[in-house]
Amino acid sequence: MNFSFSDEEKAFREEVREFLASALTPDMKRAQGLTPSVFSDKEISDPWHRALASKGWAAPGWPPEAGGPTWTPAQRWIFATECAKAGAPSVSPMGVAMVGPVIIRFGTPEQKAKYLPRILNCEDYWCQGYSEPGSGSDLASLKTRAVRDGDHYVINGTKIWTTHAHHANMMFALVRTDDTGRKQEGISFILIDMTSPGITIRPILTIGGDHEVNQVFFDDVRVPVENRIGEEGLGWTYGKYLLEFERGGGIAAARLRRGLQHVIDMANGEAPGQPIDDPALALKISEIEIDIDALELTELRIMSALQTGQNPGAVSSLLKLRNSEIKQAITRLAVDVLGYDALVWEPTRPLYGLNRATLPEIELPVVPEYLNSRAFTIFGGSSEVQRDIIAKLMVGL
Amino acid sequence: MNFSFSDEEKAFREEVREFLASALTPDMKRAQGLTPSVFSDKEISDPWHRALASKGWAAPGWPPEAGGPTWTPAQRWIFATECAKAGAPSVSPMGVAMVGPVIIRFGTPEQKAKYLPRILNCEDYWCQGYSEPGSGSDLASLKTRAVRDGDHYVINGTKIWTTHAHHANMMFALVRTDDTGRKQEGISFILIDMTSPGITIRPILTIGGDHEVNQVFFDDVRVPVENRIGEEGLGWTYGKYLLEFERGGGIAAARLRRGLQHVIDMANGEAPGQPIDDPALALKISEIEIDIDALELTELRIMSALQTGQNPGAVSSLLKLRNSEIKQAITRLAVDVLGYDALVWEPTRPLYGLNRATLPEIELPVVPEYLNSRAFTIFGGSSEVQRDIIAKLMVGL
Amino acid sequence: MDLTPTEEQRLLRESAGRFVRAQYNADARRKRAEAGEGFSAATWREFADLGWLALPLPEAHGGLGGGAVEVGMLMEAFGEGLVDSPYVSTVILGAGAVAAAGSSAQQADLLPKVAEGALRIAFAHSERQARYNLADVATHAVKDADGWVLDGAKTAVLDADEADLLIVSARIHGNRADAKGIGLFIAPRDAEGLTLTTDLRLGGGKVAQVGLAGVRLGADALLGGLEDALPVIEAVTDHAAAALCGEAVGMMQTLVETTAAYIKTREQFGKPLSVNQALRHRMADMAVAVEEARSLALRAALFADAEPVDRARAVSGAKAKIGRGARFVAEQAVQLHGGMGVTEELEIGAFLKRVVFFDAMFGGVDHHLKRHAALSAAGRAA
Amino acid sequence: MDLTPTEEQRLLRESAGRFVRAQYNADARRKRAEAGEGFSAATWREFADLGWLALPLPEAHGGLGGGAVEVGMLMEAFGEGLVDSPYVSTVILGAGAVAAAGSSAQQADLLPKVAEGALRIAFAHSERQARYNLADVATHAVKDADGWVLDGAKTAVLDADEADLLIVSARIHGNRADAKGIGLFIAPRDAEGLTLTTDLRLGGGKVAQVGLAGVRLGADALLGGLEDALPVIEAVTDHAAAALCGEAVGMMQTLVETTAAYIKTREQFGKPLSVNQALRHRMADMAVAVEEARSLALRAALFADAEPVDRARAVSGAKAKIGRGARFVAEQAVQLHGGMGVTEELEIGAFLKRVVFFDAMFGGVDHHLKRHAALSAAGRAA
Repeated sequence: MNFSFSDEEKAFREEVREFLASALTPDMKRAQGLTPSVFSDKEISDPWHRALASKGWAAPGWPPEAGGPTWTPAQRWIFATECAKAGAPSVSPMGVAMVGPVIIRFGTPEQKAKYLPRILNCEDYWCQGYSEPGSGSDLASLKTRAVRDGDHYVINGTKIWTTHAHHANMMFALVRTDDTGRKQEGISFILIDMTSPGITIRPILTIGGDHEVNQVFFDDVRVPVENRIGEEGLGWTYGKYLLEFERGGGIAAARLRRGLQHVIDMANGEAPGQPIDDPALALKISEIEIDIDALELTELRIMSALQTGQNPGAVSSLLKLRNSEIKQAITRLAVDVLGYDALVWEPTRPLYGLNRATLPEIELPVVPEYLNSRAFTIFGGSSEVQRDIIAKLMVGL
Repeated sequence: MNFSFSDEEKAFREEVREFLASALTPDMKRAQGLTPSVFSDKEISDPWHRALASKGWAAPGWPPEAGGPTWTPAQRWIFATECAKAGAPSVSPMGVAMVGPVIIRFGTPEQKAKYLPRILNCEDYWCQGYSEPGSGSDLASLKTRAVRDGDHYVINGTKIWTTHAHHANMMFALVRTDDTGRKQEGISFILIDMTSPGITIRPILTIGGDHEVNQVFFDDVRVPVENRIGEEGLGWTYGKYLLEFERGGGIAAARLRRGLQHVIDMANGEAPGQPIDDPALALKISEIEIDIDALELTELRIMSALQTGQNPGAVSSLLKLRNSEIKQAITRLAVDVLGYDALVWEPTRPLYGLNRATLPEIELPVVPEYLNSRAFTIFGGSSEVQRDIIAKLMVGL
Repeated sequence: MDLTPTEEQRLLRESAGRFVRAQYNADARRKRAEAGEGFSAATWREFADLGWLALPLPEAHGGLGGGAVEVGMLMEAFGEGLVDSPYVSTVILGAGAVAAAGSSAQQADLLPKVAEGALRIAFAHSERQARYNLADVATHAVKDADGWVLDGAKTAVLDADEADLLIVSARIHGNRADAKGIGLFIAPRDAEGLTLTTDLRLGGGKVAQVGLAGVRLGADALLGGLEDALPVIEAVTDHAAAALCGEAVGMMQTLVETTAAYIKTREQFGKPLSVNQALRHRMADMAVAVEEARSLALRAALFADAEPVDRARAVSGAKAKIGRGARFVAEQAVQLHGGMGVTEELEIGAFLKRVVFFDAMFGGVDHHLKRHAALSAAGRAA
Repeated sequence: MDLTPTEEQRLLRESAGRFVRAQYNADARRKRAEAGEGFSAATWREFADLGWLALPLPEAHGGLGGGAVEVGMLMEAFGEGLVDSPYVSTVILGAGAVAAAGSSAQQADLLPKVAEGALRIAFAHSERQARYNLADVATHAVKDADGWVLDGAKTAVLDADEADLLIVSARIHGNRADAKGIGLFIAPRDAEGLTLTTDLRLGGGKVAQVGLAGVRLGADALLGGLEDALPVIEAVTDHAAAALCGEAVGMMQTLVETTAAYIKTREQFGKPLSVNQALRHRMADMAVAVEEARSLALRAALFADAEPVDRARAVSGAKAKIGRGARFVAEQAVQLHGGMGVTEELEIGAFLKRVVFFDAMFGGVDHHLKRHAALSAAGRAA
């Protein structure tokens, strides 16, 4: 057991820090800091994605032949942690972290050759077509149909909660190609060009006032059969593979710590709520800091297990659950520190485009972020689903 | 709407206070204060019961013909509240509050004539034979059998959690007289003389170290058929009627307030944990005090509804749930105030019989009471059962 | 002792409920929000016609002499429908201050107009540095031969943009957080040197920061001629907090009902969500929170005219526990609505925002717990 | 960075687990309790033979030079079986103080005996009025020509009745809560004027109040000749708290496993209790609490030899959160066991008692949160 990084790891950390010092511009940091939504806007994440790509760091989880940097688990942890500490935007996960691994694992050589470089270099912007209005946690009940017509599928139906559909030129989707068997069977995994005729996008505003998600309608949308991943009817398998990536969570402590620091910074300033020398606030900050310490050490334990080739067990639900709960605790505390400034509702978006507002800039994202953060315990497997999984896999119930 | 007591009510309150000032001796108060178990010991509750009986106040809920004082709901509230404030023992509920109402409602004239005066005057001491080792919340699954043999039932089986069986000379019990139909059918309600041959009692110590409950074994115990209440096979109906009384809860705020005052008194003294001027303790006391305020006003709302002939609705589960949770919060806080004195485990019982102990007398019951109070959310319908009921009756789920 | 409503109270509560259900459904609220209009003058006149504006005002000046209990009932109905009216700012805070501290002339001048719906008054007291300490007033008022001159800044002034008058607190003498030496001044909204920075308010309505730069007021602008108005400020603030507690109860009630209806009908895996015991138990806890809030809001109202320390303890107790309970209910209502809960498509989010407003107004849970403990300290000493 | 155990650590953990499972089942514990016997001398010798007593002691004096991580692993195994040994009092506190502050002669004299199992040492530091403030020492030591004279009283001294020596803190100079001027003294348990009032300890073992009335000790009784021993007291106390955190993790683990087994098999209404989603979710939260406790206990051990402020923050963070988590797990284990949970018939209650002991020892949740916040204040200032 060794609680410090090796010389190689320290050298890598230094390299990451140097890269961040030069590539992460003050404008990027400001824009990310003023982003109250869950995902970074495309106009924030794209430049950062390109900067990473130019360094060969855009796709940490990919194998070398696909353009991944072949990092150890420790390096991935260091990279994510340093990026979070520095306040870097997040790269849109739909390409690199979601559809990318599916194409790498299940795609044809042609699909790999076509899509992976465009993901890596930020030429395509992807969105995810999984949820439907009636499906909720019961994803397999999806109804959007793809009917074979020659060498095309003709797609009809609707997807909801589609993050950044209004930015995306590509969607990966689960569609129903057969409804005669079990509902999990007869689902296929398909890649859809978002510029295809017959697609309409309806924005859905979040309670924080942000346009992040959408409903997407398909009206006789024709998609070439070659856009199907793997076999027809096995889409559920591919989709689950991807969800495991989505739920992984993994390296969140550093980002939470930055969020808590934002609360501390506000409490040191003029925000008219609880000041930093309020003992009750100090205790709450400590509670959250300790929660983050626990999460971070759990992450490091998992990272160590991966590093030594061991299976860390069924911990991704635990990480997701605690990350989302701690995030919500931080945003709630931030609202307490705002005091009466929480009453001011700024509807303009993006916030980083505002030239002047009644509130100091440091306070601007707080209330929208609190509101939007309610989604953390709902999307990507609600906390209720996570508790079901934990009871089953960790407690054996 | 009127938030003060009427002149008549105030006069009654004065009468209660005067009675308490004369009838409640310092020894009774001390013994009750040093009682860490849920029920008062027989040697504490009996003298108090007799004092009340001599005043005609032993059975507040009984009709006048049975010897009840014909109080209004407000008078009952005032009486219970003043008794709690004064630190009076509780009267054993198994007779007056449990089997009494059943006999009054469903008993024969002979049963009424035989048992009610003996309950009222504290001549009989009752215990309740409902739960069995296998039954838990599923009470109707009980297996203790009563087989008819001439003008007797012959009883075989076992009951558990029998409070004060070791003090009681009578038991009211649910026994199975038929197992051919639904499990709720075929249960009969029967009165058992505890001195009958074939009864053995096994003490069960609580985690607080108290002998309060027992397991009772029946080995060919013969009970006259005239000891059956109502019809054979309808015992479940009578038993449920009684449980509604048990769950009522009703007037708990004053007793909780006295418990909180005990914590405050300790925190004003030499207990080596959190002192009264610790701001964190002050906030916790306030939180609990506000919880009690809410419970008290809910009790008063219900009392007002009863007083004006209205139906207060399905609130008894709410009162039971909150009363038990607040009680546990108080006992937990008391342990915090004890600090290092919580380490000292005093095994002697009764505590009021101790002449000297390492701990100051005010601290003696704290840890046993904390431990025993875990039972509050388990017995008389667990908190889980109460939440099931609240969801059903108050939310309509 | 009888906490059941009188016949009169019952009728008030029912008529308010009917009005709100008819006029404050989600569609109407959305339309008003999209039109960007403030509170409708027509509705305000209807409030006046229904007697609601006169409700707590003294009978001597066109009021009905109702108490905090009646106000609480009205507010509960408002909460059920998320009514975004300037009722609290004008009637409870503004007119409440006039009724509590105004001279006979000031009362006779202003209160009947409020009761008729002809005058709106905003209450400009809080300052940023005060952090909810009601005695912390840096705005100062200097008297000269012509009257008063006010300089300073106020925050979190509700509905100032549509008010005719502002009641402005200012320090006449003493240091910044002294209990003594604070006056309340009647200032026209369009007084020279008085500037408003108005924003949308979280959960509905508007909120303003008020700048005061050499604002000249007449010698008679000082409310009741009173130079020690802190007790008045504390009283009207407690009354307003109690009123908001009543409103919060109504909001919580609607959230529980809406959420229960949702999980009973929304199906997943072929069954309604309500088959999940974890959700049913959550809703049981939400229902318990509503009942506790109902009791404490009523308790705060019942203590509204008690001794100041008893009033303050009752109000702070209610504000703290309802603040926490309302947050729990609203957040869980969002959670149980799943994805739909975190959009502006449902009303749930609007309720959550109003709950956050409620919690921030006059101080949050920690502030009121601390105030409760401080007010209780003497009683707990050995 | 590698937080997986080394081969050596793995073997230690496994052998401890085996030992505890074999010797510390419920029946054995109950028999010992009923026999009223203290900790068995034979088992203590076995501890010595297994190298556990030597584990954290310096190699120069018969120790194995292990660290807090190894101690934590041992303690976790102890916790799983609710071992009630004087390990913490003798090895971590008593011998720990000697190892940290003793002169070479004192170390050479005492530590090998501890490692061999031939000497037990209790640590008498806490005083009633201190309320967990480690600097608050009223017991005083006066030097004269013959050595030292100690007067005062100590509380919560673990396992003093079977100890050969006590390490007693006493104030040599300064005022009651001064950081400076505290010494640690080696006192034979049978020293004249030293009295023990011994009680059963909540959760197993014994606890004593120690009276010191003119206790005469030699001039060489002062540990390491050190007159400013507070940093040593803080360090060994933090080490002991970290060790108890490890033990608590083991207890929590057993409670979760036992409770899971119970609700899977106990039937009600013809189905196992585990069909209730509310219970499954409760158990999920309990399992999460165990994992968080495991991480924080390890973290406290990893920081055991860091800079004092970092060590103290890590330990207080762990103590606070594990204190809360262990209470939650133990109370819910009782709850989910229903009626059986609140009797002495099952072991669940014994675990709950030990959890209360854990929480009270060295200060509870509030104390350690406050300490964490105070230690963090400088880093949070603007």
